[in-house]
Amino acid sequence: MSKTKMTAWVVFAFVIIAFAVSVALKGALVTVGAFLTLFIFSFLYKDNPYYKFAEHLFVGVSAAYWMCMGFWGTMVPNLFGKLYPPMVGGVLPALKDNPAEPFMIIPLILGILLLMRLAPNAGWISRWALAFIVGTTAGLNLVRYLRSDFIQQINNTTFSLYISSAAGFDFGQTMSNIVIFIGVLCGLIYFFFSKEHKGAFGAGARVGIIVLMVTFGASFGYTVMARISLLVGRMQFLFGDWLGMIK
Amino acid sequence: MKRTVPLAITFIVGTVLVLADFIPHKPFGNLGDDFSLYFDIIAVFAFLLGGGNLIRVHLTKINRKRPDWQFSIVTLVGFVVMLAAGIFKISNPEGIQGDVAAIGSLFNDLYMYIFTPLQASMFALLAFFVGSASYRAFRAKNIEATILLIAAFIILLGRTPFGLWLTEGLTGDLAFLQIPNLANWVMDVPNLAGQRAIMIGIALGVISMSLRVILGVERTYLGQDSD
Amino acid sequence: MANNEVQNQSLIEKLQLIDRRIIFVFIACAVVIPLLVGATMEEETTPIVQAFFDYVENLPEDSRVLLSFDYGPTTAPEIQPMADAIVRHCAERKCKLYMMAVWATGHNLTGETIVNVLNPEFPDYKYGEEYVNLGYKAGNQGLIRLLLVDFKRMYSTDAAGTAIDSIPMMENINNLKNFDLIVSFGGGFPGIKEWVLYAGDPGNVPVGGGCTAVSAPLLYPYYPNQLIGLLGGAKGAAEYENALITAYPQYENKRMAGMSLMVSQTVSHMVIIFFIIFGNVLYFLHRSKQKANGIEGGQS
Amino acid sequence: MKYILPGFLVALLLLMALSVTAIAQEQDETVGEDVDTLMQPIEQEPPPKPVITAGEDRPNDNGHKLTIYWDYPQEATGKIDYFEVYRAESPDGEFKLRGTSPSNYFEYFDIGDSDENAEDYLENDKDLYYKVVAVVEDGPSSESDVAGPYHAVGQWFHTGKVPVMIAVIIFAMFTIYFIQSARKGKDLFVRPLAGIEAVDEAIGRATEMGKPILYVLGIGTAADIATIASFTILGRVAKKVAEYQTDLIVPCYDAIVMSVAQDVVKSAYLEAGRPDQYSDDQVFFVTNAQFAYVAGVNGIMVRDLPATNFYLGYFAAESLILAETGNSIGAIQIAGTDQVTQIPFFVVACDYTLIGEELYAASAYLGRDPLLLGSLKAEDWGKAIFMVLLAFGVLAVAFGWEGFREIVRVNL
Repeated sequence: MSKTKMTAWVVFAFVIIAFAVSVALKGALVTVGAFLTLFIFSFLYKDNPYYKFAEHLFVGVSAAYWMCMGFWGTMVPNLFGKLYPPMVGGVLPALKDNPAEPFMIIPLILGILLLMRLAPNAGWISRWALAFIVGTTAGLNLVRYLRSDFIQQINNTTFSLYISSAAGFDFGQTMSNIVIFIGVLCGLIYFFFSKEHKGAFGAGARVGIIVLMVTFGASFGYTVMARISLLVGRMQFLFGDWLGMIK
Repeated sequence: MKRTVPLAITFIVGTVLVLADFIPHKPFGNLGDDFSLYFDIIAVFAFLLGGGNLIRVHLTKINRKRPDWQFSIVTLVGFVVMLAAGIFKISNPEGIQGDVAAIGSLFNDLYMYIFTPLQASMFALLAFFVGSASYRAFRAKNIEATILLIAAFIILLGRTPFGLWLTEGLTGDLAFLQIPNLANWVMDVPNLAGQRAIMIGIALGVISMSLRVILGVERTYLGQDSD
Repeated sequence: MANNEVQNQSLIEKLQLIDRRIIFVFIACAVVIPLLVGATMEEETTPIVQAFFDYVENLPEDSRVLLSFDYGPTTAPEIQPMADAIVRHCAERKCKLYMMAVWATGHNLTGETIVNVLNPEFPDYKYGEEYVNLGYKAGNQGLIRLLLVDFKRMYSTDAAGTAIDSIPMMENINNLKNFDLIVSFGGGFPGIKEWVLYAGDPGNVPVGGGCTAVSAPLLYPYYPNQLIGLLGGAKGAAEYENALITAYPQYENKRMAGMSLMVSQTVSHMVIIFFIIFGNVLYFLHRSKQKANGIEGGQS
Repeated sequence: MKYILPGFLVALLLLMALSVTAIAQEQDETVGEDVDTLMQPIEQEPPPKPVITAGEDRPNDNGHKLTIYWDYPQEATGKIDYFEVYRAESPDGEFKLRGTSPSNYFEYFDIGDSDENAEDYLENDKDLYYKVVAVVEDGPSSESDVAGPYHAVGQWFHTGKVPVMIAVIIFAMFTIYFIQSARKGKDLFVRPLAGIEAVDEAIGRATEMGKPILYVLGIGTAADIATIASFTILGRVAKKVAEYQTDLIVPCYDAIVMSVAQDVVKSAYLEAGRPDQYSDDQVFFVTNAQFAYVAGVNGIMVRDLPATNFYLGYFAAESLILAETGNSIGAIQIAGTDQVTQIPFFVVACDYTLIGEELYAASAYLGRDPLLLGSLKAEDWGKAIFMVLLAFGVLAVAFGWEGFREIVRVNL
């Protein structure tokens, strides 16, 4: 047996023993959670069989989780329950007496069309369902974005550049408003595709890039905190709930 | 036929939904919500495709003894156990009529003690990666990178008592230069301007993309007439 | 990279290519050591938090406080300390606590506060008389709007399924206007903003909130007209805890989650700042050395 | 001609409504008198009566909703606890409690259900009568006269959305115009985008190194515009990959996205003349849980060691986990997303990032399809219009014309 293989077996034996001891001392539930946490964290060192185990388990469990949620949360109440309520009477008695909604046949047909791609020669028909989905998205988004992100943003950015308060001219606020106004304009210039970034236009685009860089740096720095608290939460679980070293 | 019908469906559905947005009257007013509900249902049918594909991928891996095939067994076992627990509502305190994720059911236990710790741990990896990414990327290599670095640095410093301590001497008219104040200003002013410019660009992109899809100019998602 | 190349590298070059695992170790230590040592950081209470504290402090005995747990496990480390501190404070003031959630994930977290804070620290608090857990209801802002009109239509039972009319403390609750204070924990959607817009403003009920540091800036504009106060992130929680300790010295030796989270966050920020400075110093040393050697523009 | 019958019906309805109202008021008056004479002397003075002033249909909706307004003496608001609002289908019918309103709030928004079968259904165009009670919890309350009939009506056009309507028309016209002129062969300039230019180089590098290419479509569904944009880019990338005979791995988060991606890649291989090289194993489903998906993709990265990673589509918090893992294996990374919060992480950790709108533009760039390029021109015009409106708006505000902001407001 090679040396690396030996080490691997020693580590494996150690993990098994530690797991058994932990189950005996702390109970199975918290132990499972703690070991899975450690397995995931071990990825930071390098890829290893323990991470592989956690990863593969996670993939399997999560895929089934969403299938079940989709089945009981959407398929049963919203499709069967609306199409033919008596059918779900056994599992959702509350819906039994609702009137049927015949229009729900549309998603049923589209869903079946989608599954047709499993059939060898009728795969193309699944595109009808897809066309429906994409058409819906396009139609909804077209108006929604125009409304809330385009027109509403004009409204939000239309403010006075000259601010005076009770104490007189407010230099700080005026500067801030000017920076926002110019920042938005130059940021937009950067996004022009069909005009070369040259001359005055190019200068505007340069300012635009600078504004974007400030945005990216600031957003990044700002998020660090939230990410750290996630880790604190995990560490509290490991050292507090599991090892009992906190408090 | 294979290509025209889908394009026609997209065109009709898209146009009707655009118009429906301006008509509150029945049945148009609810059309957007109705179609979104249809989409949710179709998505559940797609879960069957996904689950089937998952099983196929991992069975192939096991069959052909590809590298790490043993772990595919873990995936399949996890999948099947969770699926059975959920679909048959195993050990659900209220039986088959209970909520699928009712407390005390096997499904909820698997969720609470396997799914949740795994998810939280993956999420927590981010704390480490923000560290390594900022070490590598925040270098004053050129003007853009320097600005990125300065903005991030001000915000980070503004979050620690260090920031205040360094600049406590600046009072009166210069108080706005105190790092915590500066950090707030960077967040509220240039950051806002940049975000807004990006948002407007995205809005225009979405609008244009949606029009292209409705008009049938953008059609890669439908594939070619290959089969 | 071939081996001999590595050997030819100067110390500066080697340091510049520092293994990221070293950074990982530093960050892990920055988080874990303060937790284990039990270090806490006192935060001077700012007006926006003090206003919240004072409001609760001045509530008469038996005031009715509605606490809505509108967050999930991922933001719990930041928000749970606030919920704990405010529940403690309300219990000290002998308020009646009505707990609910407009987030499905909030239900389990309500349980955590009850089990970890309320039951052990206030054993006299009786379920159904001094506190009740109403659980989660779907409907987002629509739910809030309905509660403003008719509370019991949506909550016909509590979380455990007990009929609402058999719970003594629910007797005089007809709608949200019967509460003396509404507190929402969580800055997502639906959250504090929806409570202000759909309950606080139309019903004229005071609303206070606690949210993650990331969402706090979006909510500051509501203070002081529409929000009596706001706790933002670990800092907000630590400030509230500080105010609590000042007013109730018996908590002086109690471990306060917000104050210790604050230490972990601050130390981690310091570590990241240190590495950014370190990286840049190395980068400039490297560049000036390259310039001296006549190599221009080399970047590793 | 065709208006005669409906006109007649409306007139008839109006007549009926008027007569019913008249009768109702008469009855009400008599009832009121009865009550007055029967009223016994009481210890506590009842508060003043509210007076219902109007019951209006809420504009711009599908009906089923009404707002009731009433007057109440300001000085008396302190004496009462709250108002209760009742509704009936006829003046002397059964009045049902609809809800309450705070004592200082003189209107009530009656929201009925639009579903015919719901308990709370409020029928459109039906006569409805209201009364408002000023409630004193421990004393006598006083009740307003019955008012009505009021109607809830569904509208055929949302007047608050006029600016949106105009904008939709303008954009559609621009897009169609520029697509048409592109079709006629007019040459359109587009400035270079670094992220796009790098695509060829990145694929070439993977080929040289004999390593695969990883294409991540993000965690969006097929209904996200970012995902649709990513499909088009995937098509171009897959075609190049097929020409270079490199391996392509596309792990998917959503099953519909997977099936579309399979079609797209298959078509691209066919177009490149190598249909035999395609296999469904290249484009596969991982799982549709955010972090489980990341765990899986991370695993693929560290085991298959791709030389080039594409992250194009919708991304959330997982963006940095992917980008940092990709960086640790030394891959060239090209990213793009329309999620504003995630762009900074990609900018920091990837070699090239398509920022927001650039992701959508990328499909046009890669294909050099004149029709798609034409629509980019229309986008630029949209930006120009935005900038002009913004400048105009700031000037308008500076000269004290607040009306401009009202024009660009969407009333929902």
